[in-house]
Amino acid sequence: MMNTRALVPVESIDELAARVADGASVAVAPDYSGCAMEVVRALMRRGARNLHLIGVPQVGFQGDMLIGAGCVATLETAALTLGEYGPAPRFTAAVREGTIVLRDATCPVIHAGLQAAEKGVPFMPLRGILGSDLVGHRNDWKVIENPFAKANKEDPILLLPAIRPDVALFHAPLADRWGNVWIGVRRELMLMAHAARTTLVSVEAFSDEDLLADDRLAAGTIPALYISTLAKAANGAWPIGLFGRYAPDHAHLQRYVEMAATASGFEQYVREYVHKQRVSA
Amino acid sequence: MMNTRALVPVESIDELAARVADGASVAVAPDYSGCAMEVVRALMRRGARNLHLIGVPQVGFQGDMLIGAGCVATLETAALTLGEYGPAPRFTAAVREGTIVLRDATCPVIHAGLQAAEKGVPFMPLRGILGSDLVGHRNDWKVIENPFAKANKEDPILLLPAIRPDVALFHAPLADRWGNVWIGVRRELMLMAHAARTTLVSVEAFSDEDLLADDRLAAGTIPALYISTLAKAANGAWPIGLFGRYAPDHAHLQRYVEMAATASGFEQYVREYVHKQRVSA
Amino acid sequence: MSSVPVPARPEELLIFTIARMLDDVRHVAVGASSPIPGAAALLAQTWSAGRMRVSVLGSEHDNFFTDGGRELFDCAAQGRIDAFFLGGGQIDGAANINLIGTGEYPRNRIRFPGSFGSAYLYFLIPRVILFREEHSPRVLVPKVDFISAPGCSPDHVYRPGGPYALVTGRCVFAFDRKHSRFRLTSIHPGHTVTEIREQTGFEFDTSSELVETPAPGSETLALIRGPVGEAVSKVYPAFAARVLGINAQGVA
Amino acid sequence: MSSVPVPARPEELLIFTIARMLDDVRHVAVGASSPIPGAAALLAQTWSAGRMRVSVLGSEHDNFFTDGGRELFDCAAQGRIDAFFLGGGQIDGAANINLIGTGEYPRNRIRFPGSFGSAYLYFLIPRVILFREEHSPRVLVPKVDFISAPGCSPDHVYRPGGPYALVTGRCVFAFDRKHSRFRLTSIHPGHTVTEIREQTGFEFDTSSELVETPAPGSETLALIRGPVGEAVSKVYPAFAARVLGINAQGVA
Repeated sequence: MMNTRALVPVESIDELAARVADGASVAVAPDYSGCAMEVVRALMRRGARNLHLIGVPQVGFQGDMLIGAGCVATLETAALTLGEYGPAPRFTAAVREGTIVLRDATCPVIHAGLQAAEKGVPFMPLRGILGSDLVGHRNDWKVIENPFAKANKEDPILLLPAIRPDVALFHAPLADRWGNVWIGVRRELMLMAHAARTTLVSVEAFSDEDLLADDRLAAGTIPALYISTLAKAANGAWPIGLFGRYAPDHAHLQRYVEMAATASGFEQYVREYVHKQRVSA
Repeated sequence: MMNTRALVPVESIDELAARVADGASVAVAPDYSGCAMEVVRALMRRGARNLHLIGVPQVGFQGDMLIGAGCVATLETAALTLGEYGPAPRFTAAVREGTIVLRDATCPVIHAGLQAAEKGVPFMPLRGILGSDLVGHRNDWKVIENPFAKANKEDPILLLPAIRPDVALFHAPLADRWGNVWIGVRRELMLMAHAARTTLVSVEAFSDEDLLADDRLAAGTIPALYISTLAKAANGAWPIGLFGRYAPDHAHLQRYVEMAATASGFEQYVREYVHKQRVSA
Repeated sequence: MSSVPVPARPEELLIFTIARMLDDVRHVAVGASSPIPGAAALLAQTWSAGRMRVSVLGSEHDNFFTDGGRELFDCAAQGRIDAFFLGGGQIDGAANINLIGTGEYPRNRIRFPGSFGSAYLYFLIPRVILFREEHSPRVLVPKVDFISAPGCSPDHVYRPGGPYALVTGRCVFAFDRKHSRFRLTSIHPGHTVTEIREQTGFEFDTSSELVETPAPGSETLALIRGPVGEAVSKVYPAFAARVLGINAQGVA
Repeated sequence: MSSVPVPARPEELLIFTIARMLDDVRHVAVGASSPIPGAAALLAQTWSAGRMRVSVLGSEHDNFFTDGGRELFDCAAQGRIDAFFLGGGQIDGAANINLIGTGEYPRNRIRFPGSFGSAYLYFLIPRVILFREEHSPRVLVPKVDFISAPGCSPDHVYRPGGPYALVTGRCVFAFDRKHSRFRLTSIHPGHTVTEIREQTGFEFDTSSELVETPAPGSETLALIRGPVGEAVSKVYPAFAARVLGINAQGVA
């Protein structure tokens, strides 16, 4: 049988991270989805700069860490939340100091913007939102009269521009050697891959079986067509946890929040868990 | 453990078909997806009238049969095709005689219209299509200038109205007793269910296992929330075939095309395979 | 089931109070970090004999969405979600909510996580219940510093949804959409109108039928501490253990 | 592999001809009922040493879409499909194609199935190869009765894609988008310019470098009848059996 599928390159975590150029817009998943924490640490080690970070539709520890490390110029998200761990210390500090540009959004705007990119259209309409102060602060959003409204009936509707990230970056439980990536019901990851120019994925493991050949697995699989580069990272979502695989490392996350309360504590965290980790890897 | 999910009623095929009111808009799948042929035959037996049939994005034998039986007033589709079996005889005759209203579309318009209904927005923009004679014949489509175009740059773009079918009707391999329906990679069926007011599904079989509890099955499952009523129909997509389960009955489909070449031959087909079949069931 | 019933705890009163607002609701969605509304939804579901659906967002349990992060929002826009809960770092008397921060945007004095889906869901879900346990002038302000989502919209704006009530640790306000004002309708046991006026930064009306918030009866308490509590413990284990004394393996 | 090579069959010439047009393409999509373009894509893929992707639509084999019927169209709009094939009940000299029917719409004299995705993909896929084996004045008309999809668009219309060539059973035309005209570039063995003029209903230019369509060499024929044929037989079993004498279990 011919090989009918082109291969996706598999690289080291640092090589994968090197594909995230300084200044790139980078879409990442929330803590309950697939977070490529090994790659995030590699970006912090490298000292990536001027990233435009996009939470799909929100972002958690990844955002706080990258902001703390000075990697982020712009944050576009519906929220930066550490959930039960309380206020995000480095984000809060950056907001207070004005060191990052905020493009506050609301969840469905991010999804709709990515769907516009997925469909190759310049914009997507969305109901609601009008009257939110978000609208006044987002000069890239437009309000038009609904062209399909009944004659003479006022019906303003918001149009959101397509969001086409330079990079979609996430972690997934499994890939096969053709480059197909299994994400199960976490389809915001598929949307990210469809919408982005480049999709970088770290995975827990590789399967020798074609994920698309099993109709149960295929239903939750992003085809290799959308995957630019893969890297293997067992436990790669640590300390956040990975859907269906492993839980968050509560003790470590608690420790992060405590250490990151101050700039110097955060620096110590980075030395201990971002730089040293690598030496031992 | 509490039952935390509301139940979806399971009815007979005829009861399910009775939920398709005369005059309803009914979205159906193409031959390569899930076709509820038992229900289609029940509609023909009942003599359903004035249906607005929507192919998602095209329709095959279901359309030819329903048109032949006089059930269809309007056909909205990107194509009515019997594939390798050649021209669709009852469709062709109805076009010649002018007995159905045609709302010719192109595939992505149907998908985008359903996505607009899925998102609860009145319209969806789409690239391409401009200059097709379809545009002139569809007075429900609108062309606007892209509000996101660069200043003074002409950039017309088509807006399509939402398609919200009264009924989504399809056949699927499996449901569970909570009403969740497995459709694998055939996600146009999920889109139909999201977009429609009522979703009627016939299934090959019922599972006692919760489809949403297995993360591989969940990825290809429509949650019960979107399913209005279920019916069991083993081999229910015959003679068309069902993805992943059974192949088309080529001999029978060939026989259909031959018999349906004339109005009287079609009537004989209906007597033999639509009415009699029921008596023996 | 607990063999020695104790009087309703404050959280149980809130659970019962919110659950009563979910009568006849077909589908309620609730956040994974909202244990009291979540428990209320599970209680109301029990009353409905299973006819009500409860979606717990971001949870692996009772989350039956299979179309990714966008599905909740699409589902709401389709009219398939009847009730939802929102909070707010600040809430004002016109039911505007602020999830962005205090002080001037973007360099807020105190920054909250962000608006999440509030600016959307508040418009599209018919019965949005505002819930905030802290009832103080810091939270309930005359005017929010940032409108993440407005309480009301002009008539011509498409808005099938909006605020229904505000439940706090001290009382319940109903929301009058026509006049864009809250109306105090019930006061939790042990609290007073005077105290509520002092602790509320916005003006509000008072119902002519102002009552004490009804406490759950022994039957309801048995439900909360029994089968509902078990369900709660699967979704909100920390809350169930701390408040209801139930661990995920069963009744403690 | 066939041990006694026979000269190229007409279908093999077409497969080879179309495959040569797919040089340097990263991803080609092809319909499940398009065996000759499909075989050409699989041949080109072999030449690419596996770097080229081939998506066979509506097939359970080599169809790696997992987002439902819309994915092909979204994928094209994202710029991830470089080449595609369209046919037409009628094709005119401006590369307009008609998949609706002859005579006046909507009560067409002869009704075709419908426009499918042509009105979209023709705009968005850079290299659309028109393929129609029947080369007659009935098919290649001066002006189509219905434009399912136009060959050209005004400059201000967003259109990264469009017609690249027209391959028939008699010859190959290249399409000149600037002048909106076909140019005869090669004639299949056994056919003549005069015959092509008679059988073509539209006007066309003739290349100054008009050649006979190159036939596949023995190496390519061995590929078509060997490993490519095996792959073809998995997707287009009836075609592989009838034309290449290969059944799905291997070489006949």
